[in-house]
Amino acid sequence: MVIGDVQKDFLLAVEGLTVSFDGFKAVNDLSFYVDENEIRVIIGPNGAGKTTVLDLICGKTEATSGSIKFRGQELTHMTPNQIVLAGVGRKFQTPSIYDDLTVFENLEISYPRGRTVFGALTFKRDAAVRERVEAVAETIFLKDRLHTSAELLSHGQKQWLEIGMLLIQEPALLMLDEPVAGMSVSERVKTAELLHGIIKNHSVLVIEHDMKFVEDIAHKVIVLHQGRILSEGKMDKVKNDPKVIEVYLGH
Amino acid sequence: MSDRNDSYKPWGPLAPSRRKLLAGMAALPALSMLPRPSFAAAPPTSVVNTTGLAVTDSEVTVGILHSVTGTMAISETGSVEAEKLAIEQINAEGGVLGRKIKFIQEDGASDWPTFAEKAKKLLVNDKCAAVMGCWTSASRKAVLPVFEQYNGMLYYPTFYEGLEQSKNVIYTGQEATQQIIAGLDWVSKEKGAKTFYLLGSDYIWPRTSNKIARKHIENHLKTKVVGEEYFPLGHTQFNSVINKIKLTKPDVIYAIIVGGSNVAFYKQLKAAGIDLSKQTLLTISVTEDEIDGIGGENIAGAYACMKYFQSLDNPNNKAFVAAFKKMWGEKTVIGDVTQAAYLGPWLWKLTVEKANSFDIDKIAAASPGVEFKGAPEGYVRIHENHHLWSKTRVGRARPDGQYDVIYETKDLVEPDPFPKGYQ
Amino acid sequence: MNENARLFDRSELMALAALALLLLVILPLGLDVFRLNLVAKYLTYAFVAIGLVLCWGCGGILSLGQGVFFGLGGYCMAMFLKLEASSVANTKIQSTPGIPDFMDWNQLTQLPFFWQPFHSLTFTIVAIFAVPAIFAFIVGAALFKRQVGGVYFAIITQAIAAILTILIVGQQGYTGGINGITDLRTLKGWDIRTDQAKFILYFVEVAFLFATVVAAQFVRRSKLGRILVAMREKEDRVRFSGYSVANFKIFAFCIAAVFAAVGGALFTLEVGFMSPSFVGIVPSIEMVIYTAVGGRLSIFGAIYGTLIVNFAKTSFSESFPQLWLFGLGALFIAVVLAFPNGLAGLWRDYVQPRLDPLLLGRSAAAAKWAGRSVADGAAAE
Amino acid sequence: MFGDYSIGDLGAIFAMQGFAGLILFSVFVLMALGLAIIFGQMGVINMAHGEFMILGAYVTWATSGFFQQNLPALFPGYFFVAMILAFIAAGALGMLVEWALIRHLYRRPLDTLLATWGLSLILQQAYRSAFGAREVGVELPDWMMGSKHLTDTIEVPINGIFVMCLTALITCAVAYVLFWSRWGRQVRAVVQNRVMAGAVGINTEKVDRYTFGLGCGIAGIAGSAFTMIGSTGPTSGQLYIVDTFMVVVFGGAASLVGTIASAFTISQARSTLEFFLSGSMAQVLTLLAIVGILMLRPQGLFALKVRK
Repeated sequence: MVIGDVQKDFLLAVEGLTVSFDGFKAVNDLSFYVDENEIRVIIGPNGAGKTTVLDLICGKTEATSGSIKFRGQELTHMTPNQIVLAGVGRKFQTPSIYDDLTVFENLEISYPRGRTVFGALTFKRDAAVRERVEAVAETIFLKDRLHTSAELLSHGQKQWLEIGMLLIQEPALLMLDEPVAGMSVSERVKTAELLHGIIKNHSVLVIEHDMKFVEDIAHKVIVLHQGRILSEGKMDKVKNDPKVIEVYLGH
Repeated sequence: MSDRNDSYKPWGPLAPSRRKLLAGMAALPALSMLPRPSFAAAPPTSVVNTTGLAVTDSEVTVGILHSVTGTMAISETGSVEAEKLAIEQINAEGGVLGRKIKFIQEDGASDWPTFAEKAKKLLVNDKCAAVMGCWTSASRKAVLPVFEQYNGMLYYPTFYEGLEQSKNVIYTGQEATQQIIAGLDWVSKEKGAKTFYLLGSDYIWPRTSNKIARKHIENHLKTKVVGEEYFPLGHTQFNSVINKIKLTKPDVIYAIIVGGSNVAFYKQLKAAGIDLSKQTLLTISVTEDEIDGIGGENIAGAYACMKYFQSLDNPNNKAFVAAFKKMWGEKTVIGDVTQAAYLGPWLWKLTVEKANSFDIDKIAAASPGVEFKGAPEGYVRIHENHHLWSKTRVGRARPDGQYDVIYETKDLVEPDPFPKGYQ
Repeated sequence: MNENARLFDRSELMALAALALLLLVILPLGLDVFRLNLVAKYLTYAFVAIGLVLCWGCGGILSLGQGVFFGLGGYCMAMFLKLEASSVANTKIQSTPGIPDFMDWNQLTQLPFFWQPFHSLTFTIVAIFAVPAIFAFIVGAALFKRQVGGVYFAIITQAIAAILTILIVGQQGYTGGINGITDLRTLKGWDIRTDQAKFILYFVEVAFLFATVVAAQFVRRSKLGRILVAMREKEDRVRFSGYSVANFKIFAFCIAAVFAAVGGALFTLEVGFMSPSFVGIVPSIEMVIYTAVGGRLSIFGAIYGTLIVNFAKTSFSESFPQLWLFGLGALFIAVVLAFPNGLAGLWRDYVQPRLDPLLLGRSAAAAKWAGRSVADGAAAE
Repeated sequence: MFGDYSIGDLGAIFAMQGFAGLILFSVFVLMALGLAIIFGQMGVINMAHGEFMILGAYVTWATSGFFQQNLPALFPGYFFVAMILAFIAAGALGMLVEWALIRHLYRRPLDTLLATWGLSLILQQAYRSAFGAREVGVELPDWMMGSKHLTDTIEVPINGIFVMCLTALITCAVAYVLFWSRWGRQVRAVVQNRVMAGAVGINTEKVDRYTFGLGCGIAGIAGSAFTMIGSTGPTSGQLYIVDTFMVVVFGGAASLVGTIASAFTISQARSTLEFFLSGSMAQVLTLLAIVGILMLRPQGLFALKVRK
């Protein structure tokens, strides 16, 4: 079920992707394509394989078979850090930041310079770094907390910080795993605003449960169920798909 | 020259109450007036101590340096006990050159650098006139440069691999050839042994001893070694080698296994159906001390070859065993090394009296030829090479953990730490 | 907020000065040569402890095999010194003069090939750094590239320590066996056994120690240091921020190995011998204890921890040999349970807040504590 | 090396060598089982495992002394009593340790390793103070020593058979407890999702305590059994540490089958190598091989592949 023009250069092309854990196929023959500047949302019930798909793309889990092409580059045999260098950034489900470091240092670590051992040893915190970190901090509403220990941030702020850590990497594809989970209403509004700002010049792959939020941002939606695509397309179409209603939205 | 060393604690054992302190001071002159057996008056300190050792008119300090903690504490406890007994007995007889022996005990903690550190302390800080100590070869090797550099005197009690000789050490245990050759000759003659299987823990003493044994077996007895094996210290699984022994059926199993491995080895040997009343096993590493842990019933029938057994039947030994048990308890057993450790203070006393001086150089020079007739093992004499002339004996293990002495060499065996033809 | 530019911040500079005062003035003046030599021996372990601060404290990589590297460095040094001590003149009673005594006892008649280069001091010095670094690189590369970490890494390093000990003990013709390499005398003709030499060596060692402290501090202050901390906390996050986590771990492990090796080499010089009893599991874990007691995150804490535990061991084990192990065990449990940041943590939490007002004046101290960033806090721990 | 022997001899030797390997296998399983439960189910590294084994050995020694003194008629059977007592003693101590020490450290596995090392030092010194520095000899009833003649050349040590039966029995019991009993289900529930298990009404603290106790108790039985083949002294426990850990890690910590398979592999490799090489080299080579294989397959032999 190929959607769109086959000839077109996709940003991300996933084809026949399968992974099995001791015989259990968490992701089963999955294919989908993401365009440049597209916002794609993956939804589905628990255990549908959503997070596993992100794991596969960013190299955390090795695929059993299938291919993942990013701008024509095959990702399945690359190490996680090579994938990042290729331009894929990923945010984890639970906020994954460094509690013992300050906000500034958290962001600085993601700054795309000095990523080798000796690069890191000789890394200098120069004006360019500082400006960039401050700019990103402003975007994620943490400008006045730059020198606070990350562990003192609220849950929502931690989520923003991790998003900021992705932004500073300047990835071509952002993958976000439940970016608004566990946020208060006001934080959620702010996050939506943040994401809307970001996605203007990024391609984004999002996992989210919050339907309101999904409707707000999604260009296209994929519904996963038991490792397979149940339905795919615009939110309106998916929302009215009887199969989807049965396994997911109906609950 | 100072007569008092800061580290002295002449009042040490007395309680700090004023009355007792006074009593102690009053007792001191009386102490020096105790009867002394062989000489009328103690020679003046300035004569017998020209190098600044810790010798006063009434006291002389020696060091005891063994492990009382760590893995070696098991083995070294007996040596400490024997040395303390000897010192007490010497003091009861009036001391050395009219001076009471006071000892400073240091713990080597089963750690070789600690031995070196403590040896240096005993020599440099405490100025000990002699040190009784060390057990393993490694600890002796660690302290040897210290004794040579600071010119101290070490009395080393353990049977060991030889290949060493020092002005600053008296070796009161047997070196390898003394212990090994007589035993092999005996087993070859008495048992008609033709084939030998050599076993050992994997370190220098068993390896060197087995090397000497192999040379003797092959070159002198013209018989055969059918296997030679080493196990890491602390090894507990011997089934494979026991199978190999069953396969090769040697006339003699020659075992130099030490420490906890012994227990595993003899228990597994017995469990595998090797009956030591039929299969000859000769060991040079299992003393009565080790049998305590192995269990007499597991090793009964094995032969051990060394210079001393607790069951030795002579008046010296009877008195020694009785005194030892009186001091350290009825249940203690006395092994070869314990007895050798007991010789240390006595040999030193005899040498000092022969030299009429505590000076290390004079003791080192006077040592050769010093005789000790009261040794539990019988008469011993110090050789020019600072080892002891001693008899070698073969004992057979009884189920109660003692040995029956069944053979002893007719004459004293000459110590030969650098044996020609065995290197 | 320009802490990146300076290698040591104010409180660390004070700690450095205090340490220099202690090691360079107080101890040499207050102790006789014998005690000073003891301090020198303890300080050699401090090199290992500093390495563990980087590798374990910052990077979260617990190695239970640091004794291996201590031993490798020590053996390299010992091989050189032994060859010098085994001149033909010194060894003429041997059947093969000119080779180390233990080789002669084991019927070797010529020097094994891997001993040959150790005639050269230059080679030896290079080897002290290179051999452990290469070994650590191989072990680290094999394990970290496959994402073996945490407990598994600890157990495997422990097994490596066991293997190396058995090998050294078993191959006594080449290594001196359980006795080790003993009776080392001179370094390029300079007798290292005299009191004067010990005195000089002590200062040489302290110089090395400060060099190591500076090197370790440089690593910690660099972005690499922060990445190590980040890795300890959220390894995946670092990986998916574009870093090869394995390479950073290998680096931390290698540098800890090199520090340990320098300590080992100095140990050989100070004590005059090297033996497999420093390679095994027990000494390796003891070295971790020093670090834990001092504070696993603090370079200075590690040095003090090493000194204090060793002093306690020496004096306590003399007076109460029975109680010593109870004390050590309890100390260890207490540190892990109640004071995970060790002495340095106690100092930071209880002593320094009281000390600062005295030293800095009240207002300055208050300002300092109010504006104190956590990065500073972590660094000063 | 086989030139001089008849086929029959060789057959007998290979049979006995195989049997020696099986005994070693049983010993490894006994040693590793308790540790595998604690490590696999709780993620705790118990460096004091060897000391728990030695506790079992000392209990056996004390029981044997008690029977000799007071109940000489029942002496042949004392060993069974001793094993039960060893289990209880080591298990009780284990639960105490869990309560006092381990439960504070579940989030810090590396720290459990250090804390239990401290514990092992304390236990060693406690044994030394209580039982003396020397090794104690445990006297065994006669029926347990000696061997059974199968043919003229093949002899099988009885204590070897005993250890093998004991191992089989304990393995089955552990498997039953972990996989079929209600309690075992609780343990596995806690392992998989502590919060959820707590939420559905499982007392996770109690489960932890009993799991740790069970692991230590099995170590106690192992120690009791080892009095038949090894030594009992304050520091004997340390001899077993490296081997035990290697068995557990090599097997893939979370898996009971893995532990058994790894014990089998290592024991067979070791005993075969020992036959052709010296004991030292056999041990070095086996350890090297394990480290090498772990580098290639870090998750161990039988780890499940799951989403981390």
